[in-house]
Amino acid sequence: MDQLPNLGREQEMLEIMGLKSMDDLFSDIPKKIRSKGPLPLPGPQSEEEIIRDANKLLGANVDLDCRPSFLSAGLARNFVPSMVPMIATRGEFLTSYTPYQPEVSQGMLQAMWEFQTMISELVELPISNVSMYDASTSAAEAITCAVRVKSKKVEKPNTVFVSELVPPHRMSVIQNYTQGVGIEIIKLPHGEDGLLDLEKASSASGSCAVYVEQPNSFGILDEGLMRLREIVGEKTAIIVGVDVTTLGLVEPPGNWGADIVVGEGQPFGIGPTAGGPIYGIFACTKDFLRLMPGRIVGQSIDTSGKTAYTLTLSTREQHIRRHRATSNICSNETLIALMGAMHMALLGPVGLEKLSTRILASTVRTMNQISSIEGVELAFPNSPVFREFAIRIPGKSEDALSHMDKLGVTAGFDLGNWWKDKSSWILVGCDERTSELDIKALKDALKSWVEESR
Amino acid sequence: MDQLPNLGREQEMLEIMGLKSMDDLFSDIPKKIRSKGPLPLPGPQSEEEIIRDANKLLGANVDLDCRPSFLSAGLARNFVPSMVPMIATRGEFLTSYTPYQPEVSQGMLQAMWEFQTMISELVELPISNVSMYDASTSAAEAITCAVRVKSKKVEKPNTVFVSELVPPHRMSVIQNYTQGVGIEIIKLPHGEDGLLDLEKASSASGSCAVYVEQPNSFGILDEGLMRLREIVGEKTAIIVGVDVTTLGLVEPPGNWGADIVVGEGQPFGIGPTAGGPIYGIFACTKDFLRLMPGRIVGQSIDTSGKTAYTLTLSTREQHIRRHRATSNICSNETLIALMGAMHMALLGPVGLEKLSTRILASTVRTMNQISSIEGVELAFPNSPVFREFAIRIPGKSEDALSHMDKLGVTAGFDLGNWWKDKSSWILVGCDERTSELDIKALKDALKSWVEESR
Amino acid sequence: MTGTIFDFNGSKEAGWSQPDPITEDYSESIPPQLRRSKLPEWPRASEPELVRHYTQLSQKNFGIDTGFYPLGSCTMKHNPRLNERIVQHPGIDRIHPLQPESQVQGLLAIYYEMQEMLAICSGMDAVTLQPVAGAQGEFTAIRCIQEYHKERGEGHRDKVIVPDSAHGTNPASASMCGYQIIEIPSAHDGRIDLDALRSAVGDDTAAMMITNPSTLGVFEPEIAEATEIVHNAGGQMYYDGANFNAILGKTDPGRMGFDAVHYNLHKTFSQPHGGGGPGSGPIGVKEHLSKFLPSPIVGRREATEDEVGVADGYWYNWVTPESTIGKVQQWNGNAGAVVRSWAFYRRYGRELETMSEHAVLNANYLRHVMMNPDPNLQIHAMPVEGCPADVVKHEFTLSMSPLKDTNGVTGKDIAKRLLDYGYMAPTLYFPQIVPECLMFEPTETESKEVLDKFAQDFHSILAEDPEIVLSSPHTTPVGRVDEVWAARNLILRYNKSQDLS
Amino acid sequence: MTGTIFDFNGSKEAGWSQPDPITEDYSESIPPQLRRSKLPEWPRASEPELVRHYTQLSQKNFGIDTGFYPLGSCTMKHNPRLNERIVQHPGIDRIHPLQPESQVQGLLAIYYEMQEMLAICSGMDAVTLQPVAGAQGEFTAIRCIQEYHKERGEGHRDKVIVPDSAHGTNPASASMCGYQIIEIPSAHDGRIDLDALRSAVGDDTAAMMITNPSTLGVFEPEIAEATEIVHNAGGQMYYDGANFNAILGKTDPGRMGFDAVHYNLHKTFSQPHGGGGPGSGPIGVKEHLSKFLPSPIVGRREATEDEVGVADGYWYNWVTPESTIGKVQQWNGNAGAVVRSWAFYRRYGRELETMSEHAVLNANYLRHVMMNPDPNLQIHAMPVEGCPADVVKHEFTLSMSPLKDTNGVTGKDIAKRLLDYGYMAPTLYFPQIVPECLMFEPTETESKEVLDKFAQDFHSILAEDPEIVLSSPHTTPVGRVDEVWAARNLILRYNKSQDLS
Ligand SMILES: Cc1ncc(COP(=O)(O)O)c(C=O)c1O
Ligand SMILES: Cc1ncc(COP(=O)(O)O)c(C=O)c1O
Repeated sequence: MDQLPNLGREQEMLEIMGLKSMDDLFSDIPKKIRSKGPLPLPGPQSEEEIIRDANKLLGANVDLDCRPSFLSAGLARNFVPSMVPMIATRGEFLTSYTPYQPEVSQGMLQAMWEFQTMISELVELPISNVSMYDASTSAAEAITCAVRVKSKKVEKPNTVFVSELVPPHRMSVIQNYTQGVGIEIIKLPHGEDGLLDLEKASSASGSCAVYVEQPNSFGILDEGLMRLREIVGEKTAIIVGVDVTTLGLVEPPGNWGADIVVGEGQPFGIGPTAGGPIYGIFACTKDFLRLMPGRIVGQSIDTSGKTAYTLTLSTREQHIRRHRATSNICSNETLIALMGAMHMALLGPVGLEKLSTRILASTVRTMNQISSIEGVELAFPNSPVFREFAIRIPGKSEDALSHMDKLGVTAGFDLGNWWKDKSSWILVGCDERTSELDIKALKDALKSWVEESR
Repeated sequence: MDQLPNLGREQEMLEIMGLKSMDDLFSDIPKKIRSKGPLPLPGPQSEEEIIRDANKLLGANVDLDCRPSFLSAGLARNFVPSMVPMIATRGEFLTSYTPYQPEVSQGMLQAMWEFQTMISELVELPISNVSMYDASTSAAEAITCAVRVKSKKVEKPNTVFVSELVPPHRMSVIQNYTQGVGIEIIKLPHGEDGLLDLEKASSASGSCAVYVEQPNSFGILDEGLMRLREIVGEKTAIIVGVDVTTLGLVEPPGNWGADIVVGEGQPFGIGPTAGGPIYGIFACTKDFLRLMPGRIVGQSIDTSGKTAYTLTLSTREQHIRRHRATSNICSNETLIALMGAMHMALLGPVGLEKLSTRILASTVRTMNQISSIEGVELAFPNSPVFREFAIRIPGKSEDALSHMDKLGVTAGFDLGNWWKDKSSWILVGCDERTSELDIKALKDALKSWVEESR
Repeated sequence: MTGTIFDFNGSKEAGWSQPDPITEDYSESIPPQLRRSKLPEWPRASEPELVRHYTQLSQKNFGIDTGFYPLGSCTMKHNPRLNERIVQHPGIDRIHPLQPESQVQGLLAIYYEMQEMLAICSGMDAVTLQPVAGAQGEFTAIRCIQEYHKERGEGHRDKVIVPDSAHGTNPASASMCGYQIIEIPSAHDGRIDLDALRSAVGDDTAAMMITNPSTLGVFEPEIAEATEIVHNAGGQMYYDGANFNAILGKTDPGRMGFDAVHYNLHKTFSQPHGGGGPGSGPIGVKEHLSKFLPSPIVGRREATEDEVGVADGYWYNWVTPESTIGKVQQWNGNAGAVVRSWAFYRRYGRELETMSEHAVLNANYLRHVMMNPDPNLQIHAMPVEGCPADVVKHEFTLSMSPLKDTNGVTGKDIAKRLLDYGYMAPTLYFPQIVPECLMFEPTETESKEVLDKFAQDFHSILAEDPEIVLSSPHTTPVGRVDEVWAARNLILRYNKSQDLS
Repeated sequence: MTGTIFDFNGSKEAGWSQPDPITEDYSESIPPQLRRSKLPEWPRASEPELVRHYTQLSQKNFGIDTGFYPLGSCTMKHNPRLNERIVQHPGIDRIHPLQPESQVQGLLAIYYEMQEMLAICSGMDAVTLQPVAGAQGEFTAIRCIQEYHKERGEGHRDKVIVPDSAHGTNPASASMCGYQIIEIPSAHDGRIDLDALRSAVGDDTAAMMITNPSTLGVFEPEIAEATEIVHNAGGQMYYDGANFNAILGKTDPGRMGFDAVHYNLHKTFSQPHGGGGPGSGPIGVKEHLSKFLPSPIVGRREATEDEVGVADGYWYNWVTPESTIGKVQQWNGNAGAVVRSWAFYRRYGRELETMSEHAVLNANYLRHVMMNPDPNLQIHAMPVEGCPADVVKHEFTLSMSPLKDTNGVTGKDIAKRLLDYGYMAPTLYFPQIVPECLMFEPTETESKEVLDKFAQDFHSILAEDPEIVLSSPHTTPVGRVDEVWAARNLILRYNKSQDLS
């Protein structure tokens, strides 16, 4: 209990207040709802003991870096420069709250304003907020935002078309966020080649929005998406979910008509960290500004005309607009966005391009190597991919993955978990750190399973 | 080369200076001594690659915490609270230099002044400096300091008596620091029981100083040292090397006549870190103040009378007094002393006492358990010990230690390395983290060796 | 003055060093039309420049580490460094949420322990750690309640009741589920007006959302009665656990009769707020709601012989609740926050009760010393209590109305002036039912000396020349910031300062 | 104002939580007389109080991270965070120097690589990493030279020659070995006066200690001649490597004819200086001195089959030089600093040459812009160069004498005024041969923009009302500190403020 500076001084303080015992402080809680006896929990531990236990527990986990790992599916095994966590955890950043008092929060405010600029530049849209919880809630809130903005102006109000390849966990988040407010979600089909069926996509015209992903959940970069604007017309919002690490090589959606771009920011700033804290990015055109979710920082001036930063457009937010707010988001992921900003700034444009190139090279290399195994087939051999690709194997993915796991290779994700009919598909995820040795280990392991399972 | 902000801007800068090429900047180096061709070293690496290599290399080391370890011999397997490295490495502390400009260095100066106070309280002497390199250089410089102060006033100038049990590596440092200036070092013998031979110690009377250690290198707490003052008389300086972690239980030398107390500060603030950076403490009475080594911080005032801190008594130091300086020390171990201050402050008096108690309990427990093994004998069964104790085993320590190493136990230190006649002695080091399981592992391992080697 | 990060653009070569790509012919693999034409205008900076930039920015930011942060309702307690140390472990930092259970037994064990602990402390039956913030916890719980009503054929219940002192996220969250909000006024003393509640409930009541102690810091003595009223009408009771720090071990929402609760791990369990997040907002529910919880949660069974796990004899596994609402976050919540909170919890164990005692002790003490100034001081006008009560819990409100009436100094002015004294301001103008409201929450991690000094400085401000207070702050990195200017000019990014309004 | 740490003494129970001692009867094991009677008056503080205390203290401290730090001769370059990350590894932090070689192969491999690299860069034959600071490196090398002379029967050589521009540690170190110091004056242009040297050397010359480029930043063109003079007299040449940052890959002390050299890893290889240390001062020597090096150094041989090591085919081992002087530090040097420097070195590899080029580029550029102010500026008096030279190396000196003569503003005043502008002051009044000397070393990690701005601000100061400069600093946490008061009153610890003078 090293956190209690007044331990042992309770009486002294109580006396000053004219009270007798700690119990007096809880006299307002009716007896019938008072707890009986102490909490049925173990006693306190010292730091030393907790670290011992933490090392035991966390040490029992198999981390991604300790062996060849090809697991991605929306979260990156990245490399975060050492500076990032060390500077971001400076107490002034780490232990501050939402900057309600801008005069003593200029540091975080400016950093977030710079973050907004970097995201804006990254996706080529003029506006970015300060972060969403993750890629999925960002996608979901982009959809509700688009409906708010568009519903009154389109033929198909409250209707949004969503790519059928949006992975089920994200789809579930979208459903939770849209079911209550009466938004109808209609799926957009993809063809045999994994590309969006552009012909059928025209049915989305007149709806509030379409939501597609680039690359999609099979890692496919879909050139056809660039024609979406012409297909759905001017009135329907185009929302694109991106893998931010593609954008050193791939044209950002802002340049081909996207109104809102969302995505997982995690590759910039923080490790996969078991799924969180991570952060979603949310960028849009000015049409969505006043109905978008999340915190926004604006430049301003102080009483002497000096440049200063402050939260702005707060009237959209729950603490002011309450049930008419554009979102319920309050705590967001600022600190992780700060880490993202640091990472992006370190990379610079040149470093971003190189990062994208490295991931692309690993992906192509791994794909070429794996697809040469007899019996293993690329699910979409003719579509360009980034970071991930799907293979079909002769047998159950579950068995193959567990076989390879025992050989010390985390070989990818069993797509049967997402789609029942794909129980012999594996999603293989590559990244900038994938090495020739990793690829060889994967190839050997997969080969050995194919051979054994014959 | 992420550290060079002007990379790619060389020409621009050269032109402003009216120069043509980088080579112009080195035109003043005569041709005959210019290097030919690039440095014969590998090319630059990225952070990512260096971390990979570092993990490989450092991961190949067997760290003390991953198995039962009983290695101490002057350096502690300690526990450092998490706060300590995290706050001490704040850039303002980490990347500052010696506080020559007190106006912008108040933080470190105050922290060091507080450190001086805590050391002063710990050993019960009024003055402490800001750190020495380590316990050994601190001991060595205490001796030269004492000679400077005392030589003109005693019958045996330039003569210092040193306990024969001072470990050879420290003895070697002392010799290097004293040989040139003509100080004669005479050894003080210890008896069969490991205690200082007080009778013979009276020969030190009239010399400049005696240097003894509490506990000594066999871990023995020697009550007799408390009579040293009466034995050597008022004129001879008493210098005591301490294990700082004893001082929650053991009377500090300042209370029984020591003039200078030195010791290894490492248990407070930093892990054993392969032997450095660590820090030596140096505390003394006011008689030694003006001839002592190292930096000292004093309280002062600024122009408006406000309390401020500054380096003081700098005229003792090399940058002012040059070859007449009291020491050549310039860079010291301030940052580690800062970590020490944080650790001491967290412990508080109560925590210090508990720490001492834990170490004592482990030592006694381990000793009782180990000495019950048939064939294993305590070297000094009747002397009180702290942290360490010496055992005699039936065979060569080298063999026993290597046998136990293979069983996964780092069982202690082969005293044959220090003293040839003790090649069947092992120094077993315990600490606050020694667990029952560790002790059992040691006991089993030692037993198995004793049995096998029969 | 620190410039912006975009001032770093001197070196065209700048870009973080990375290993070269694997040798492979990938040049053709992106169709030309898809190729990015122009790289983003990110800064081109070296590491030294960025370290200094962000260090200098941090120096213009106030955190708990730098000073007292009495921001009411936000529980700005000390964040132990232990927690930050533990999450550096690769066993959390380098873990993918889709790894097989066998690879993450340690993490699952921590999740399980946290689920159990939170259930015990709140008197609930089941817990999910998935929601990543308090607001998302609210949303999640309301979604569960929604599905519960639907399953019972009561899908027509379309109203959620919230008191007017409720946090903004409560109505916003319910509204995002499609509910209509019925706001009921508080009684004059800030407590629930039971009559107002009685007349608000009905056949259409899906739930009531409430926090207890309230955002006024007052424990609601008639909470059991309120619960009964809502339950009798067929509604569910939702507990906003943001104020959980006040009552741990003393009472719990289960005993009070609640059906669902969210926890703000970043408040009660000290996950650092990091300038606005991340948070973590697990929810606990009673048995009847548990099958709707988002998926997955963690279960455990006895381990078989060849299952090593974390060597406690158990095997931990992901479990999908029977009628799960699915997912609210893509993965399994903010695992990093959960692990930090676990470390925090372990530090107290059953003494979480002592923690709450000290939180309440400090709040009452601060209230006492603030309300009892040195009688020799020439104070312009003392504030009045936002809510009269014998004791408060973890926080309390003061109304600055008397001062405003006397010399025009508002709550906001006081707040700004406190910044000059090296404090963060209290929560301002919330809850809105207290005029000129300042809400103070000292937390258990502030010493008596800090509280005494704060009260003393507060009194000094009250005694100051109003001109000084009105024009404050004076010693902060920038003066009072013009929020209207910001909203009017909308300069939301660097350089392209086109008018977006 | 931050109080002192001893203000935290409210809670008598405060004390870091620790596990309980092993159960054992140890109560009798310390003789009663040896028992401590009264615990030290250490602070009684909680973690929150201490985190805030030290955070607040840090905010009153200036580091490279917070601003430009042109402190000449100290090479205050950026400290990459990578280095700090690596030393957190238990494979360095939790290693005991007495572990058997088989347990520390990785550490030995790093030591070996560093020994080799430093030997290559300096043109030396053998290197020890044991000395923990530059001064200790000097001392160690002089001890080796001393033993060398003794072994050759020339123990009578009892004098060490140092130029008057030498760093104070040079004469101090030699004097600690028992040598007499012969100080020779520099020539008017700051270079070695060869004639003075010729008349200083003799039969009694043990060594000469010198740094090149000198502390004036000037490369000594006649260094080979100087070396020859000393060698001919039978003396050894010692190279103070504090200025190594200027010449890596361009020349080396080996080529210049030196016999021994120390490196300041904390300067050239960016180990952070931490408010005055730790440092690391390895030395390199030519073959004939190598057998005297302190023990142990690291060697390597081919690994046998069952020796796994670090899987590079080698086995690393500690080696004791034949006639070793023994130990200068208790263990094997500041291993943590060595590992940091290794990480730094790896980042450049052979491009350490580029690093030096940029250090020199920046120094010359800063000198150029500082000496060429905007002609429209009303500057009271421009400084003159401390040492005229076409190009300088890593640092340069300016003499403020003209200004002092004009309006009484001294170098110290300028230094203090620079603090107001957010800079650390340059090195003041060193070397003493330049009157009113300021010594600037920008290092390679500062951008052109920072250098331009610094020059501009420097010129502004020269143009300012002298009153402002004389009474500076004005914006620092405290005003100009009275050093005389400190020395007179000698308050060297809390509370017991008895007069110690
Ligand atoms: C009373 C109350 N409820 C709910 C919330 C929302 O929690 P979060 O910010 O984690 O979304 C807060 C946060 O400030 C709060 O104070
Ligand atoms: C030229 C010169 N030599 C020697 C030293 C001494 O080095 P250290 O401080 O590491 O002992 C310094 C340090 O300032 C120096 O500048």
